Amino acid sequence: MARRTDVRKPAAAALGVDAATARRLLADMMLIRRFEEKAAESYALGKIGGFLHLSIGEEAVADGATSVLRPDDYAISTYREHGHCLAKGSDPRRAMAELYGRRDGLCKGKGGSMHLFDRSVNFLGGHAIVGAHLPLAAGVGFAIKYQGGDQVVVCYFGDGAVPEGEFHEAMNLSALWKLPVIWICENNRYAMGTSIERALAQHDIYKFGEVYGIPAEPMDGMDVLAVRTTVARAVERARRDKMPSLLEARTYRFRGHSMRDPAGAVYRTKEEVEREKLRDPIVLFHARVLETGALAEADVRAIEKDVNDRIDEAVAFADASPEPPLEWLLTDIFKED
Amino acid sequence: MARRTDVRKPAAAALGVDAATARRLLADMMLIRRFEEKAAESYALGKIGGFLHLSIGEEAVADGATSVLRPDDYAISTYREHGHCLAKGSDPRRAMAELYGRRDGLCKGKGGSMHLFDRSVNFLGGHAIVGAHLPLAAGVGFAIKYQGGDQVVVCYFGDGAVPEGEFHEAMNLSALWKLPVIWICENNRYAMGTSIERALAQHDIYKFGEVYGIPAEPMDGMDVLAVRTTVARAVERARRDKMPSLLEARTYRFRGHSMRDPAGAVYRTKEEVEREKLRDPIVLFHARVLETGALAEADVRAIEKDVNDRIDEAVAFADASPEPPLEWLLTDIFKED
Amino acid sequence: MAVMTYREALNLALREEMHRDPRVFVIGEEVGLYQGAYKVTQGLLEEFGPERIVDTPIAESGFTGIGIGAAMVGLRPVVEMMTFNFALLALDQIVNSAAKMNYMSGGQYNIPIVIRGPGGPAAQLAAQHSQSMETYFYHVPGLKVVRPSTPADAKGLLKAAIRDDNPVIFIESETLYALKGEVPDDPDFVIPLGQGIVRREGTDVTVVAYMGMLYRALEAAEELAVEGISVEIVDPRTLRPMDTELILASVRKTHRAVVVEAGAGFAGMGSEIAACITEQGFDELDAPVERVTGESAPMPYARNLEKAKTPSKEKIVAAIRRVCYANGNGS
Amino acid sequence: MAVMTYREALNLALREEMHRDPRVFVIGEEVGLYQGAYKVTQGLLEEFGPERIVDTPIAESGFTGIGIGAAMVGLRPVVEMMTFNFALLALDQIVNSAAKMNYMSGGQYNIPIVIRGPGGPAAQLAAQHSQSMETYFYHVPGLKVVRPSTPADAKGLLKAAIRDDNPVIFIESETLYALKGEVPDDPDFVIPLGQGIVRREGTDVTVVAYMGMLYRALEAAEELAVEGISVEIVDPRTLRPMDTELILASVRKTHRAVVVEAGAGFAGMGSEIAACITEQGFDELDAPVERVTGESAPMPYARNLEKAKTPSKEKIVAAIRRVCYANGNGS
Ligand SMILES: Cc1ncc(C[n+]2csc(CCOP(=O)(O)OP(=O)(O)O)c2C)c(N)n1
Ligand SMILES: Cc1ncc(C[n+]2csc(CCOP(=O)(O)OP(=O)(O)O)c2C)c(N)n1
Ligand SMILES: [Mg+2]
Ligand SMILES: [Mg+2]
Repeated sequence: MARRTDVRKPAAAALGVDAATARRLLADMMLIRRFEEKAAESYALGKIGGFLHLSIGEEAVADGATSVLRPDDYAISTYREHGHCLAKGSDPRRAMAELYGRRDGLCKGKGGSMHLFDRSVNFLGGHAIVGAHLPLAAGVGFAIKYQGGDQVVVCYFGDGAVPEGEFHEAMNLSALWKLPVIWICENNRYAMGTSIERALAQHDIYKFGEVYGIPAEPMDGMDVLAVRTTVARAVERARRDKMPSLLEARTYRFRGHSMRDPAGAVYRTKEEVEREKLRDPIVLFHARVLETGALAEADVRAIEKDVNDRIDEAVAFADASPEPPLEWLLTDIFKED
Repeated sequence: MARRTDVRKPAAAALGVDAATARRLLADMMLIRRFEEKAAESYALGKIGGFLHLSIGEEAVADGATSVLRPDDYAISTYREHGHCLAKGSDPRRAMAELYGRRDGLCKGKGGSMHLFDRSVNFLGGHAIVGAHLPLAAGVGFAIKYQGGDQVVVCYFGDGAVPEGEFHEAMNLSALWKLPVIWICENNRYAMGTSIERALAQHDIYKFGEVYGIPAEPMDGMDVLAVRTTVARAVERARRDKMPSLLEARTYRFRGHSMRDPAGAVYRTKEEVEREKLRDPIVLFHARVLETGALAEADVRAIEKDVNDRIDEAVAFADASPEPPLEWLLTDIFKED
Repeated sequence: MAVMTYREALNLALREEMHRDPRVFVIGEEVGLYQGAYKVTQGLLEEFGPERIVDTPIAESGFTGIGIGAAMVGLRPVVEMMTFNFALLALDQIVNSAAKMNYMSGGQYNIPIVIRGPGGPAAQLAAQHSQSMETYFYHVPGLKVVRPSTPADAKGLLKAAIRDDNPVIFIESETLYALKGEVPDDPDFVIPLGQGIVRREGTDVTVVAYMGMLYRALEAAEELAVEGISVEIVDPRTLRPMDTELILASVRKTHRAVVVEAGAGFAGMGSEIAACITEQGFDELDAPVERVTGESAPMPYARNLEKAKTPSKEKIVAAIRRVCYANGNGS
Repeated sequence: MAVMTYREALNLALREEMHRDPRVFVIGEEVGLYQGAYKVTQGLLEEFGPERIVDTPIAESGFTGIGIGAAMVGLRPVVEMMTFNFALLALDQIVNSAAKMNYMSGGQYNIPIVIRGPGGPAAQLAAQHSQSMETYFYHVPGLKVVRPSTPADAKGLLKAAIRDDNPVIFIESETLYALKGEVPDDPDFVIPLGQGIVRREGTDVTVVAYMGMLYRALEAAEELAVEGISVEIVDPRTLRPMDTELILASVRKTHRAVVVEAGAGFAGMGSEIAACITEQGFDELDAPVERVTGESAPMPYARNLEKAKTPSKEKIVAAIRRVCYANGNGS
């Protein structure tokens, strides 16, 4: 690898983050990746049912964005939310148990893969109606302002949500009322089998932000550090000035839309997928940390082992957790005082 | 009037339209105005019920736009549609009878002021859910293209519809699929009591068109000729290239939102209303046609008399028309084959 | 006790609850500067300021979602639908976000929200603006649905709704806003959701009715009293949870029942109440339960057709007579 | 007759009607290139081209409105909802535009549109993706609502729906797509909307059921046959207009009835059918009509809870036994 031997700058300067941060960023991306690989296995075994949407290839967005949030900041997402939930700090054991539909799951087994919620880390859920959680995020921003807080809320959504009316309503309201929301569009260029060219008259999604007069920019969603710095700027604006931002993370999903679209091959070419895999955010960041000397290969191996252990443990935990008791069918419909 | 004696150009050149056209434009605006003044009287008499929304002050938009349409072109509108319907060629007698809820009304008395429909002139209705008729208009554009026709559809809507999600969905779909729709936003700066500044993060509504890559421009909605020429360009683009346009007509409603908001005075100042009334499209055009010599004062008086007669006749017709028979409550729910 | 209009009672309930709990705010179209399309929020902007009385653009899904999102993190929004006809635009938010959030999250995120505004037949507002909307809500697990018929109920039930930790759909009526009645002053006067009330005692037949139909049923009862038919009238007040016990107790006394409903009948509230009475009170019934409902048509504009659309006093009287003279196979 | 799956029968119906009438087109998410999220439209893009098989972005209100607008001026759209759960986003268009247009316009603009896609419980799809959606539609004047239970019905009813001049809500089922059955070849085989069918003849009790619940009811009937209880099963096929006559004819024979419904029971289809049977067949009934319905909860994800949510064969059997052993006051 020519580049790796060529470049010999002091680690911190070259990477822009210290070793501890680099370690955490890498570990978190690997954790998400491993979690989902294992989830796919469990799905094949029939341990997980329904829809399972993997974010493999998109880990840098969740990881980079969350890395500049405070624990009391909020995040809210779609049905493809394992990564956002784990990055925000959820226990992988309870997340996996939720995918298994077990009583120790984050939502007592009632939510499943598409509806992870974790109040303990201010993760406001997985929402499965495309576009519907955007107004919710605006509401969280509204509440922060109402309560006089300085938190922010990050709202992840796909390119597929942009043609929905609620995208527009949420953009306008957040801009009009200056709500501390960081809109992060994970533009992986497909909504199921529909490419962005077939869905939108404007392919540069961030440009939709400009018309509302809010800061809007694209970012390389495969580069965890690029995401981190771009989101950091947006967080700063939101925290200080209650100014929302629309960030377009250019990313790609390596797998199909869900486990029921395993190849994802009808609507895109093998070549395209292979080409995109060269941008694998974990591989790239792994290379960068070594290249810059921020971490050594042994560090990475240690991280990997730790991640694998944690996920193995998560699977074991999920498997051991019992089914929810039948009475739970009729609890939690209302909060009883 | 200094200007009137100053300017002495040949009529046609100065006005940009011939005398016959000038006559029609003026007559149609006057007809709409008179129709609505009479409707307001009838409402006060209890002959008309429910909501009655007058477009007084906004006549130039309907008139100017329709003047460049063919009879086989379509128009679709909101609940404030008397003007659009009459301009499209509906019989004022049957329109008034509809407002009266009588059997000879355009819709047999079932629709009322907010729901005028007239198939005979391709007027696709008054729709009273803000924003909901925008997708319908896109559908009409879709059908024109599907059928290989070269008609266009004009869709009128208020500034109040712009914050609704359906506005965005309709813009995107019409731009994406190149549908022959002419979007005309009648920006009268208020949605009921909400000024545009309190409703939209972007006050130049036409700019919403730019982000979808469609031709978009503002126009003086109080100048019937400005509307006419701007819409003519859009019609040309739509007819030839199936290219939609977003036109923002800057206009003003002189009355309240509806007869239940007679003064319209809580949310805007008297001064503002008085100032806007100086832009009265009929007064302005009346002055222009005299000024340019296109019409003489006697012509205008003749038009006025004719208009008054037609509207008196419309009121008499409506008044004489019987109530719909009770059986009609249960007809037209379905079309029976 | 003070005498006030239904509208004033609602206004007072909002005012009291906003004073009581700083987390309560009002959001919707024209609720502030315009003082409410139907003036229910009159004066609130002045009293509580624009932070708590929030005027929105026309974006029902957007601002309802904002209410729900705010409720997730600790606020207690009152969302005004200018009229409930427009709630269809927000229905996904109401059904898929508000009603399910507590359940999907395994009890982590309850949604204390009230969605209120007028619904039901209104004078000559025609097909899109004059609809009985409760049908879209009462079927949905996770929602409570209130339809208050009097000024006192308007106040007591709205206060209960605001204090409830769950989503409550609160549908008022344009035609009742000017109705006057006695309203308790007690700032802690609340009427628990799920409690119906007997509006008129009687022995021969039970009539279930609410909102405008309640008043028509009361007139019908007066008329029939002259003939010696004694009508008991039950107003459920809350459609969900429904006070089934109260209705059944009345039917056990009268052995006959008529359910009146302004909306179209097919699979409406009347169907549920009729099915429920029959299921749980079959052996008590001396005649089949009759439903008197609006005709199954969109609402026409013409005055005479509109009048014929909604159950008249005459139709209610006729139905009561039928069940009273009828002998089912039980007697 | 050919044997094919429910999915193939739908596909064939679309194909035949598109060949028959050039005004028919299909529009929706993933109907073309992706061959349909559930493959109902497989092969149609290739056969009819992108002008008539129209892939849309995710904008339910937008593309449903496009369908309605196109129908106003002469086309006959078939709008696919990827699943009916998403139809809530288009409900305003369906209720306030499609269902009312002919009426509001005094008969000038009828809307020949079919809105179709899967609905009802689906395997572990949880609260937002596994709902019985018919309840939002069958109450609405101006809509017809179809729920076809077999491959033959799927074909015959879809063809009837496409040929109908009015808005038809056509709700399929993910769990039935792979079901096989005989389907007539005749390209003019249509089943008129509004005609139910007796799926199993019996003498002791009438069970009304459709879609997945029909098959559970059939199993229950088999089990009870062993005990000597003879169950007649009626499948309404069209929920609106409902074939009341067929149901009542069956009840006049059996004098007992059970209505089964996958969705939550409160004010559901079962309430309507129960109320209707009781109203029109009271003197024929030997026991109150029983409703067996889904539990009133959002759909949980966990397999065991999900199973408990929807009526089981056991629950249906128990209800049938109850009405059979019960003696109402009529016998
Ligand atoms: C309102 C709505 N319509 C359709 C669907 C079905 N659906 C689920 S995910 C999806 C594609 C979304 O694509 P995108 O927003 O780009 O997110 P990605 O899957 O790429 O992460 C669709 C159409 C849905 N869940 N909600
Ligand atoms: C979806 C919806 N929300 C609210 C209303 C109530 N409403 C009727 S007209 C109107 C204002 C619309 O303003 P605008 O679009 O600017 O049109 P204008 O009245 O100025 O012509 C409102 C809020 C409605 N009819 N539909
Ligand atoms: Mg995508
Ligand atoms: Mg306006």
